Amino acid sequence: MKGERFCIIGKYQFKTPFFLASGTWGLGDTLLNYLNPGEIRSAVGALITKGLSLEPMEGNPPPRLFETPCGLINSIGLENPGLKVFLKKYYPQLKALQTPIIFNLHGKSLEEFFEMAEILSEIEAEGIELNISCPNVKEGGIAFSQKPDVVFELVKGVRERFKGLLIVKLSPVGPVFEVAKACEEALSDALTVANTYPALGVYSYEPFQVIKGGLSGPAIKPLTLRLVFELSKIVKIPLIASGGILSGKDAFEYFLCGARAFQIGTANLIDPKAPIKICQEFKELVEKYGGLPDKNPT
Amino acid sequence: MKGERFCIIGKYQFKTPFFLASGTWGLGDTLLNYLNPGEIRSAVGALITKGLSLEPMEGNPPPRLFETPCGLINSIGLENPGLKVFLKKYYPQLKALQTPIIFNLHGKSLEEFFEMAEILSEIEAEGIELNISCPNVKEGGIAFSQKPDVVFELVKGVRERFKGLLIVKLSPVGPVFEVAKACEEALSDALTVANTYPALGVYSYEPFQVIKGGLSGPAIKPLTLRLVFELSKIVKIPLIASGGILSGKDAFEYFLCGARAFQIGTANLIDPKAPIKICQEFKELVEKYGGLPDKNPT
Amino acid sequence: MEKIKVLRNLRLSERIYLLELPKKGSLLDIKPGQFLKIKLHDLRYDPLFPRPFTVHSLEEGTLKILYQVVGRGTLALSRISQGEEISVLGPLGRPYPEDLDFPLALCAGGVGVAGFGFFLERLKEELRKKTILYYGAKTSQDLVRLDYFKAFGIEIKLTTEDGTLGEKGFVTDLLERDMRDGKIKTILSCGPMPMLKVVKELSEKYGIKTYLSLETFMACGTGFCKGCVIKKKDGGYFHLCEDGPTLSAWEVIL
Amino acid sequence: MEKIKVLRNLRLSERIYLLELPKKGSLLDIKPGQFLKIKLHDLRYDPLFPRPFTVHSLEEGTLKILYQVVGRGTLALSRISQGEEISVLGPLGRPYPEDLDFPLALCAGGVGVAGFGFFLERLKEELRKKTILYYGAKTSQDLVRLDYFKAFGIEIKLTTEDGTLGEKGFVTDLLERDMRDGKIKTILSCGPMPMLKVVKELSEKYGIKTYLSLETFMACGTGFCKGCVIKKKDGGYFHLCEDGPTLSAWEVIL
Ligand SMILES: Cc1cc2nc3c(=O)[nH]c(=O)nc-3n(C[C@H](O)[C@H](O)[C@H](O)COP(=O)(O)OP(=O)(O)OC[C@H]3O[C@@H](n4cnc5c(N)ncnc54)[C@H](O)[C@@H]3O)c2cc1C
Ligand SMILES: Cc1cc2nc3c(=O)[nH]c(=O)nc-3n(C[C@H](O)[C@H](O)[C@H](O)COP(=O)(O)OP(=O)(O)OC[C@H]3O[C@@H](n4cnc5c(N)ncnc54)[C@H](O)[C@@H]3O)c2cc1C
Ligand SMILES: Cc1cc2nc3c(=O)[nH]c(=O)nc-3n(C[C@H](O)[C@H](O)[C@H](O)COP(=O)(O)O)c2cc1C
Ligand SMILES: Cc1cc2nc3c(=O)[nH]c(=O)nc-3n(C[C@H](O)[C@H](O)[C@H](O)COP(=O)(O)O)c2cc1C
Ligand code: FES
Ligand code: FES
Repeated sequence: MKGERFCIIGKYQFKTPFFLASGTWGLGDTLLNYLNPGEIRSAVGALITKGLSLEPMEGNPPPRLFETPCGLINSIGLENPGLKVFLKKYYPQLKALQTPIIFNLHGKSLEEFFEMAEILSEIEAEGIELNISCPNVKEGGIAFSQKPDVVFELVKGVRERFKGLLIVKLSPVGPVFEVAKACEEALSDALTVANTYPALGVYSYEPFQVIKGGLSGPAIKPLTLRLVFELSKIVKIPLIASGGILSGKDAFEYFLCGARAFQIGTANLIDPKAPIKICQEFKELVEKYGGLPDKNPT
Repeated sequence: MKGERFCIIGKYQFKTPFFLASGTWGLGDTLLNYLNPGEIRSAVGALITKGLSLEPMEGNPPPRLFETPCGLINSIGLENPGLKVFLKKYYPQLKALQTPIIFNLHGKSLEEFFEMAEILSEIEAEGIELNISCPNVKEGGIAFSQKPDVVFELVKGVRERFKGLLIVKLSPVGPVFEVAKACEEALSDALTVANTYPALGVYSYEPFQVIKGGLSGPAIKPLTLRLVFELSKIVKIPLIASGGILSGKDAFEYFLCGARAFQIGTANLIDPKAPIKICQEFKELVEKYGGLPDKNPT
Repeated sequence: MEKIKVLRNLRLSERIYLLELPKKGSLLDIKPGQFLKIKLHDLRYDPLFPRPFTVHSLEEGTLKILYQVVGRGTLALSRISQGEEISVLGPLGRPYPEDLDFPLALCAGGVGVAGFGFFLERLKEELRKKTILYYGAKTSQDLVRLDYFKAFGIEIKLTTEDGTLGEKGFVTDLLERDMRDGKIKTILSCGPMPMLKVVKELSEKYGIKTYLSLETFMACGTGFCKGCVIKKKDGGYFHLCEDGPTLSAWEVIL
Repeated sequence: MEKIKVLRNLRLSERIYLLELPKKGSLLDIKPGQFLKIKLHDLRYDPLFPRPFTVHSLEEGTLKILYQVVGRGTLALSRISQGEEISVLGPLGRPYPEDLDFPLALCAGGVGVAGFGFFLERLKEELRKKTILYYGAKTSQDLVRLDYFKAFGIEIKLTTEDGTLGEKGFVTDLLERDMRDGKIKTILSCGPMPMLKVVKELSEKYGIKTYLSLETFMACGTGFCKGCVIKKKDGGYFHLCEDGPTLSAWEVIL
């Protein structure tokens, strides 16, 4: 591969540009049942934790999932044991994998985000991904993404408290471009483009019942591909693609559109070995095209 | 069917709630090769013309189409012969079908929209659908949808000039809810929810070439379903659903979410007999559930 | 997931099929009550997710899945021919619980009977004698694999809703009669949700230990997505793919 | 679309298949050069659109489609068995043009040969004698249906890129030789785009009337979507499904 530059983000270097997306590999306790440490080290550049909040969250009542044509609506509602329990119970095992761990954080307020940033600063965590885009919780979540000035405050505040890798995960809806610029100005190291799309599934007709949640998977790839393409012209910080990456070809297309790393999300749910397959296919494509072609947007 | 109320829009009544969506049945000249007049009259409530502009438009260079997982990106670029030629060359045949014709209009400026509204007022056209949401043209199109105040001016101006059925076709991106409210305030009779989603497909890697266009089909149904659901709580005027309706079940779900009529778009491309099939399936569902259930959002 | 060649895909009745796969790799470790997920190999993304299926039998060198065509995924599976490759992942989930007291009632609705085959294959001969299979379906042709089940030498009680085979009515009616008579110590039940709700009610009414093999849509089956939740009686949720698919009837809210 | 039962789906080589359908309904009106679109019936939305195929033959009471597996849609089609239902719509597009002067060169690359079968079936005996089929492929096994084509009694010139059958090289090399010699009055060509570009160049160079059967992705095939455009030399666009698929080489920009 013509220089592995593409998996450098800020001052951080990753062994591969493939990160496991938040919420799509559990809390880590069952990961090793399906991928061995060697596989993880060779295919996975970083592990992005399930969205963690200051206090434990029980998550939403069922149904939490709804399959759509080539997509998945999820409404997990950020079920998680809370940052502190996570650090005690799950983090040690994950650290042993010698693969960078990025903490996906969800706060109901700026203060909660700041408190978590301080905790993570203390333990010298490697990275934070700010989740300002979860469509499945009432407070915080996607509401943040609608206000570029609030996002600016948030990122600036976290930046002051946390010196490691700082990523903001954008919502694909709302004033995306303005929010992206606000993140860049507030010195975010990179942007994840993007979280799931607000969606709805009708799961019962009589009585009429719906599931509201976020859409992921191949269905959304053309939408997120366009966001990456447009954002790469607007901001200079690296973009991490997240949306419907199921094959090396998908990642390659995101690369061509300007992404420098790739998150594997829904693909992990379909097949826990997906990261290995995708990483391999990507390498083959890079070889086939004789190195990564220069970006040449039209 | 328990009252056919659902296919009344404003003061207009339609034989069925199924309309053929703009741009998905050509200009009308080849329609009768695939559907006979009897089929059209029995299954189709209204025919919404291809997007028409004041002057003829050549449309975009190829490629104009890109298939995605369960979706289609199109970048036709509003190829059309212009309103005047359409009225002379295509309209007479369509009128003979005795099915309401709704003119889908695209203007580069408010003035262009107003001029077309005047022309259609003169010939006493039955309806107009304002296309303020085409993602495939440089001027006008989706740019309008980003500014609720401009949309208000537009709809008000057209309303003043045109007394027939006035529908605004929303873009699914941008400040959708604000734009919808602006349309309602400016006395639009109904809203079409929604046009295609801005999307991108990579069609060549070496050289890197992309197609930017609008995504339609089953992939977007969960997204537009959610828009209809949310909008039905915000505006009182009827909503016409457009997005991934391929079966009677799809239409039924849109109905449950608050839509009162349904546009068949991509489905026509797959099978020109789709309207008949969808209309029939819908009727069977209505019968199965013993009439249309009352809406009961959760 | 592991690629595997289909040995046979047999149509047993209008909608019920028997899929035979070679026993190999991680599939050899599977235990009764656990499940696999199966995906077709055809470059197509709809349906997007593999479908979960209980192991029906692991005798005779083959692994058998008993399945019913209900939608896109199972329809596509039903069209797979011998020799074609599919992908499987498993074992997933937990085996049936071990604290079963006998006499044991296996209560199945429709293809819910699938997992009981494998269970009986591994059950000791003397315990089989204290096991009764209650097996109900809409109509006689949906009562499949009867010879196979008879060969275990267990007592079998059949019901059909239309009375075309066995007793006419619901399988839970038959079960309740025997519960009332105190004939049963534990119930293991699998079938459609309305049936399981009745079984749960009965188990509470008669105070008989009962386990239910439940279903939800599963995106991952591996504990990754946290989507397959079933409400716990005392708050919180079970994740069916990790904690189940078989749960104590008394601990869940259906 | 019309439902129709597959009579046979025969594998001719590694990637090339012959699909046989009963001749019925609107399919009886089809003319050489026109096409059908075909969709599978399996509740699955990926791929979303039917795929277009030229009619290869309409002899012997059956309609035959000669197709190559290149992606999801054709892979799925290749797995259809006898007796299964598919949906077809047609005839679509325009027949081959009528102003063909003879000697006529049919120049085919790979499965581009498909439509020429039906064309020859309908061609008058005396004109067949003045028709030469140039048929090239990568390797010998991709040159299919040779006996069928030989039975027309026409002159056939084969090429393979690896030299395993016929002359080694590109089919257009052979064609150019005969064009240069003034042996040919009209060319009808179908095959991959790079080949068609060469044919177009040659036709301009030697001033020989040439028609190309072109391909684009087609969403509708019925003139509804306006997506299948090919640039016209003098401005504007052809819609390939309505104006084509066979267009004059001199009128298009490829
Ligand atoms: C642990 C486990 C083990 C299982 N073991 C077996 C087994 O051994 N054998 C077996 O046959 N099955 C088994 N199942 C069930 C099996 O997994 C499902 O039948 C299968 O996933 C269905 O997939 P499908 O694509 O065919 O149907 P889908 O297309 O997913 O549809 C499933 C059903 O839901 C209905 N449906 C879908 N959407 C809606 C909607 N919006 N509103 C109303 N209804 C809707 C469909 O009509 C259909 O009836 C098991 C399930 C689990 C969780
Ligand atoms: C009028 C007409 C008549 C035809 N007649 C015949 C016929 O008689 N016989 C026949 O075999 N074919 C014929 N074709 C071609 C046939 O329709 C196509 O081969 C078929 O539609 C392919 O569908 P698919 O789903 O198998 O492939 P797809 O999955 O649609 O892929 C098609 C090809 O494009 C490539 N591809 C897809 N996306 C990309 C991308 N982003 N970048 C690079 N490459 C990509 C794929 O790898 C593959 O090679 C005809 C086409 C037309 C328009
Ligand atoms: C079941 C599920 C749970 C998720 N949980 C989180 C989460 O906790 N935090 C977050 O930022 N994103 C979450 N996501 C979003 C994914 O990380 C990813 O950004 C998104 O699914 C799009 O990528 P994909 O199409 O590859 O899945 C979740 C997605 C799924 C499907
Ligand atoms: C090929 C194509 C052309 C279209 N042209 C127009 C148009 O001219 N004007 C317009 O308002 N919408 C146009 N649309 C949008 C459709 O009318 C419809 O709103 C959209 O495709 C979503 O519905 P669907 O998923 O059912 O196709 C077009 C869509 C397609 C696929
Ligand atoms: S199905 Fe994903 S956690 Fe159970
Ligand atoms: S494919 Fe739609 S107009 Fe030709």
